Amino acid sequence: MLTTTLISGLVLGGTYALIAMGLTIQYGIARIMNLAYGETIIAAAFLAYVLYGQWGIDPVLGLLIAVPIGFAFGHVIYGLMLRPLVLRSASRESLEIDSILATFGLLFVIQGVMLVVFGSNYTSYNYLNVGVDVFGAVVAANRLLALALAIVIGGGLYLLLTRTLWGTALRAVAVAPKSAPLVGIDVNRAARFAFAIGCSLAAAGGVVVSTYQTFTATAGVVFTMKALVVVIMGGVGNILGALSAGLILGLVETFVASYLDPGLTLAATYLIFLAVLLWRPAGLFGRSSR
Amino acid sequence: MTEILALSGITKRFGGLTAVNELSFSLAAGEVVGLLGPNGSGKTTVMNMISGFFAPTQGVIALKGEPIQGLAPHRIAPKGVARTFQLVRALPSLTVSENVQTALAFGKQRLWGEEARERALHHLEEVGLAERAGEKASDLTYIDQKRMELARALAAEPDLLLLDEWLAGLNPTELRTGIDLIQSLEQRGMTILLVEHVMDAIRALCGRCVVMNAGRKIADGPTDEVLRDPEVVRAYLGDDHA
Amino acid sequence: MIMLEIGDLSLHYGQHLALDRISISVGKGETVVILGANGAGKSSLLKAIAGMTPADSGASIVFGGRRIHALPAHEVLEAGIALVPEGRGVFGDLTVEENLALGAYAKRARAHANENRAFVYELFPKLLERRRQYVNTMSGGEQQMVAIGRALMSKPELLMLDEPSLGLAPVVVGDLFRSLGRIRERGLALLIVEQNVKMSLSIADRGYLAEAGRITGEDTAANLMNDLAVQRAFLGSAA
Amino acid sequence: MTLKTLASAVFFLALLAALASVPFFAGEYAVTLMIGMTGYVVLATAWGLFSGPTRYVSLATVAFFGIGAYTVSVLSEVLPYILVLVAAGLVGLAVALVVGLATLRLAGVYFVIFSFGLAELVRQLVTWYEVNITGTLGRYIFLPVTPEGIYWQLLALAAATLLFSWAIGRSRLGLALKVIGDDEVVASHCGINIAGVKLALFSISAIIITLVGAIQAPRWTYIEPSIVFNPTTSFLTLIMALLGGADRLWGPLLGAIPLFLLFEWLSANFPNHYPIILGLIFIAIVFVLPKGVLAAVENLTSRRTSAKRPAAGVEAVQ
Amino acid sequence: QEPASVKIGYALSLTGPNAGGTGITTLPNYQLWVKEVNDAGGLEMPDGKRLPIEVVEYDDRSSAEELVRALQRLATQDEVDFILPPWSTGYNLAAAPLLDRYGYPHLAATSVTDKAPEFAERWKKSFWMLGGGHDYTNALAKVLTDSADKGTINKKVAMISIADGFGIDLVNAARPSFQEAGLEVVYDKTYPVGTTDFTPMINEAKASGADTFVAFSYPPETFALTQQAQVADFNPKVLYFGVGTAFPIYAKNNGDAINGIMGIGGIDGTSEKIADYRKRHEAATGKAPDYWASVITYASLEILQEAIKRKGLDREAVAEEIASGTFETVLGETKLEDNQLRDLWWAGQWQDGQFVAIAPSDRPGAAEPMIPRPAWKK
Ligand SMILES: Nc1ncnc2c1ncn2[C@@H]1O[C@H](COP(=O)(O)OP(=O)(O)OP(=O)(O)O)[C@@H](O)[C@H]1O
Ligand SMILES: Nc1ncnc2c1ncn2[C@@H]1O[C@H](COP(=O)(O)OP(=O)(O)OP(=O)(O)O)[C@@H](O)[C@H]1O
Ligand SMILES: NC(=[NH2+])NCCC[C@H](N)C(=O)O
Ligand SMILES: [Mg+2]
Ligand SMILES: [Mg+2]
Repeated sequence: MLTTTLISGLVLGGTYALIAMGLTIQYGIARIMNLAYGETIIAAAFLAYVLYGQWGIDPVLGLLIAVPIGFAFGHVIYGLMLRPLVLRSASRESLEIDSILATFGLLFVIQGVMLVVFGSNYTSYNYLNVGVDVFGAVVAANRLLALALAIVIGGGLYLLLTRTLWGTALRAVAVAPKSAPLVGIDVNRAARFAFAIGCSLAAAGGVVVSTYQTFTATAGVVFTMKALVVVIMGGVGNILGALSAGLILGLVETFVASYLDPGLTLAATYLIFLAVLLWRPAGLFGRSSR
Repeated sequence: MTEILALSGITKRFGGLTAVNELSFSLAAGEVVGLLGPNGSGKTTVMNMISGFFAPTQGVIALKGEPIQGLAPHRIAPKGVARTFQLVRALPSLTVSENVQTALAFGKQRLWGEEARERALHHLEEVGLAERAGEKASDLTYIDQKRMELARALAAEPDLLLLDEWLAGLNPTELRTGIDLIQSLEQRGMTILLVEHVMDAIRALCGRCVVMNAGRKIADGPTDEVLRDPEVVRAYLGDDHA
Repeated sequence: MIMLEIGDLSLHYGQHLALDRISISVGKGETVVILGANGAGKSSLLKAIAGMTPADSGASIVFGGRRIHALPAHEVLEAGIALVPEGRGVFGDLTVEENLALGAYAKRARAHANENRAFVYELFPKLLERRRQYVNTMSGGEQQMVAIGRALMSKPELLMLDEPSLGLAPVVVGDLFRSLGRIRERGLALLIVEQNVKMSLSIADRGYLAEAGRITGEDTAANLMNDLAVQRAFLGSAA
Repeated sequence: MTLKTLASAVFFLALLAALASVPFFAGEYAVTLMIGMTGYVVLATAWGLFSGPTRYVSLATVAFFGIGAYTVSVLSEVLPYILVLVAAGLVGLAVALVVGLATLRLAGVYFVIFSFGLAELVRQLVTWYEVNITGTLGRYIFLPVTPEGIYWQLLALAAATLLFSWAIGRSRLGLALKVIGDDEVVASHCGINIAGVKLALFSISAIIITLVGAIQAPRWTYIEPSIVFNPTTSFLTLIMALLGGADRLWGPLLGAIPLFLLFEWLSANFPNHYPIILGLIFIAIVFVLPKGVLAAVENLTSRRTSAKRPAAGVEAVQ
Repeated sequence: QEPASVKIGYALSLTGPNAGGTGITTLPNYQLWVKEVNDAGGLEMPDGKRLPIEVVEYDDRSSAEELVRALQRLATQDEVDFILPPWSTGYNLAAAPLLDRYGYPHLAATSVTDKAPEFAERWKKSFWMLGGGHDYTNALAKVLTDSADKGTINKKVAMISIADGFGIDLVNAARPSFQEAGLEVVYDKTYPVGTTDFTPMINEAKASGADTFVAFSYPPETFALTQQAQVADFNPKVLYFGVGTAFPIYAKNNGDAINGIMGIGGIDGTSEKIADYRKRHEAATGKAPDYWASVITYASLEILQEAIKRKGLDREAVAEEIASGTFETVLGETKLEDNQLRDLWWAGQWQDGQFVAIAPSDRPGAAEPMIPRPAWKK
């Protein structure tokens, strides 16, 4: 029972971590508070749905299509819409406000397009919906895929950001964009790249999540907010933070559902989130700079 | 000679690092004392504990005989302590005058309105910034912001003024003006604790110096003597100044 | 041989003219100081050269035979000019090690990262001791070392320093200028803005006097050092 | 100066009277429209009261809004209406104090998301309580309040909020808030009790928001958490205030009114492409009005006056 | 003067969280009906003339406040002749007092509430077409006890419900229904909206030993439960899910794995009229209707259409006629009792690709329940 709960909790947490990682990069490095993040996830989910349903392309292969598309999308959006805002903003706060407002608009545009193309119906399909035995607990293969992907992406990005010069440069842009050019970093390129990576991660998340979760054209906000909670709880810009916060939330939810009351899962999630923030105001892995 | 500030056995630890270690010294009313020490020796940390920004890990800080360690800055300020910061902290979205009025409005005088504006202008005059009263603080140069910060501190009409490297970055002429200004404050009877690396200023201003190294006090006494102390020379001044 | 040649450099902040048709030059391996009152525009000049603040059009900045005016900052660095700015500009949330590693981010420097790092650690042994520390928990002097070390890591041919001795203990200032002397010996050109007139002139070859956005004088360091009248006239007038 | 204040006061009162008379000559739909608009004006202004100067962007708006509505649904049958409103305000205050005390250490985006989490937590707890303790979820409010009545109440609340915001802006408290927004360290060293100031303003703002929820609730008849704790309310309030310029007296109002009308117009005329158009307009606004609506308006008027009197620059600064 | 057209307005959740439900059940039927009527030349008036329908459509963005305002706009600004209701119980309740005040007949086709009699009393022109929670749970209880009496299943029931108006109404009805029927509820939990992982609940239900698992769920959870039950190899003899079971996409995604799964609603699989309706729906809107409230929604429109034909545009008279008249609709001969549609199917079951009605079992057209359902294929 305990192991089952533990494992299903981790698997659920994998989903949360997966959908949060792109956001933590976008917000942490490119400094864009992207409210249209969830819409990117949903768009990728629709893409996977179409690829699978119309052309029979396996969602795992679909990843190979969605991830580059996500990257290109992010690259273009940053160049067209966000770059001018970054250029004109005098302070971090004004950029934050501008990006909230602008991506709020973007959210509606993407959502509107999806509504026109796909309507407002619940969409879902079945893929890899088979049980896999993990230490005696049976979990769905598609969810396991999400967990695996979260760990691989999380670990990979972590190593990339901390162990490579290029990753360190991205972090430098995150902590002191004004100083980065002093060491030869092209801040615009780095931020644009980080934003695009964020979008491609969102796309990866969307594809995988669509294999087991029902979605609608208007459900993006739910993902954005969940991702934000995970990002903040983990500490902005911190990949390991997002990974662990996601897993913790998954565990909390599952344990509360199993041992307390399924009706309190979300309350418990938010309670834990709030408690973590009260204990560590800059998130689990965040270093407060105030 | 009354004692205005007394630190006894003050220690501050940041995680594993002990920034200030069992430090004790006291200031007599009206004294101008230099707090010296190599970079990272804990001077700013001491200032931060006196002003209430940090709570000491251990020890007692007494202001006019009353213990104040661990109180929040807004509780200590009205008791007559004002300061400047090593890295200026202007209020960028306020005007220069408003920056100074802030100290008037919430300090012990609690001035407001026309009266506050006039007082603010007066203090800006003291530091030579009166013409810029209406400008946004963020439009000032770094040095002017430092001036404004001093005006803000003066507006609180403190008994004890803490200056953290306020003279840094001034050229020789400006330095002279700055020193004159501080001397005029001394004449008014203000007690001043000043952290400074500019030895000319220390020599000109301070009758007495406290020297720290690695969080501990290594010397305390009349400036001339202290600056000749071999340990101070070794740890702080270097041979050039010896 | 002239390495950096600036002509007619003007710079406006909105309406305010901060630099007025500045022309200066720095020779290969030469150490040049700029002296001037607060607000004279010294920092603005360094920032304009570094590409951190866009100068007005019409200026000419030639470095090593190449026109670098209007290049973005990261490309100026790539061309071989490094700046240690006012306020240091270190990456506070990164460690000393990471700051130095990033110093060698420029393509021109990557291959030489190890040898440059060795030099920096030799120059500032304290940094080696503290290499895992987050820079924003270090004292002002320590941070200044990080900033200079980081700039050296980019293997510059010209190193520009904006008030490097600001806020440093006398013993460190002494060390700093000795270090700058050693850097100079390696053949780097230095362009230094300083209030510490004596110290900076002692290591310099030449000096400029700046006043209210203009260059008002130029002489060898030895002459400036001796001519106290000039010194007082130029350094005192603006205050 | 005093003459100007007097003139403004007269103008304000006249405007208020004119607005209050809308139900007498305009149709019912106009009243409806005014209710929605006034509601958002109050929400955005109350939001700006705290979040504008301190720059603590709060997404907890709907928590208080919903609490107001729920209090009414619980108490409307047992207490006289006016006491119901008082009770709602008190509940709002109590929650605000708890929340305020809890969030004092948080800054920036951490506060933003915390406040969002908090709103969700309140919603989850209310749901859980209703489901498990009272055994129902929806509640009915059958109060004999007319739309006009709701409108007038909201209008009065709007006037009070603006007046209050104006008074704060000229008071010591207003300066304290601005200082806190700029630099909390300086604020505390100048003798400002940061926690106290923040808590006071947050509570006042929360009470007003709670009252908006309480006053509007009777319009829906049926209330359930998904209806009254709809996070969209928080987002719209925030967007309106930011768009107008959250740190000025009239900013939130100038964001709320055009945006509200835009929403209304778009959903009436382009129900199917509404989100796309809205989104594009939004992005356009961000680009065209970089500093918010109010700043743009001020810019325009100041350009006009300065064109008339070229030498007015210096005085204008003071 | 002579109207040239009939203005019909509605405010629906085209965006926001409620858009999913609206998009399945409500909007397509409104579109289908308008298209059919206009293709036929318009709404027929008592004098035999036909007036085309002119639609005024608003998006309430899934906000009650917006809905209220949009309805007021329809009534006072656009002065439409008739207003079609929004989707879901809560929004119909928010709409009811307003429609009543402005004198519009209110055909609440997607509102499930046990308070229907009370509401019909309070708002005289309101009509409640989808029954109340007790109707569904009593019928389900009967299906279960019938089967238990035959010894096919035990009397234990594990049940979960969603914590919103719909789920709570049903579970509150289910508890007494099951108790009176002598069924034992061994697991009874409520989960919040937005729950995606049901593993803990499935595990508990599995361990409870109940032969029947009931979930008063919404579409996302219905779909998730189906998937996760398969993964967990959770095979109770009766599986009953809530909203979404009757959606065509449910069958499309799960194929014949769902054979035997029960749910709320159902249609008379033998009715040619309904089969024809389904075909037309698919042709006109590009998607199949659901097997529960869609057809009721459509029938409510037919009732309105017929009442207009009999009484014209006089809303008072039309409401009167709806309350008292007998109508020929896709459901067959239809008559409201006390402003409520009572001839409804309360439970259905997937049988060979159709979601057929199984309760009330004595109503003509009811299919025989298939219990136990076939286990998941491995
Ligand atoms: N908030 C903090 N967290 C961790 N360490 C700190 C913190 N503040 C200061 N320190 C450490 O405490 C020591 C003393 O720092 P402090 O700023 O007091 O030095 P200082 O004497 O003012 O130096 P300088 O002359 O360079 O300003 C330093 O090693 C510094 O790294
Ligand atoms: N970002 C800016 N916006 C507007 N004005 C500026 C800005 N930066 C500098 N200035 C103005 O330009 C002039 C030159 O400033 P600069 O910082 O270059 O002087 P400096 O010689 O380095 O002085 P200091 O010794 O104080 O560092 C000053 O009058 C200053 O007010
Ligand atoms: N087939 C459907 N989706 N029917 C809609 C039922 C909606 C349900 N009564 C609710 O309260 O929301
Ligand atoms: Mg210091
Ligand atoms: Mg400078």
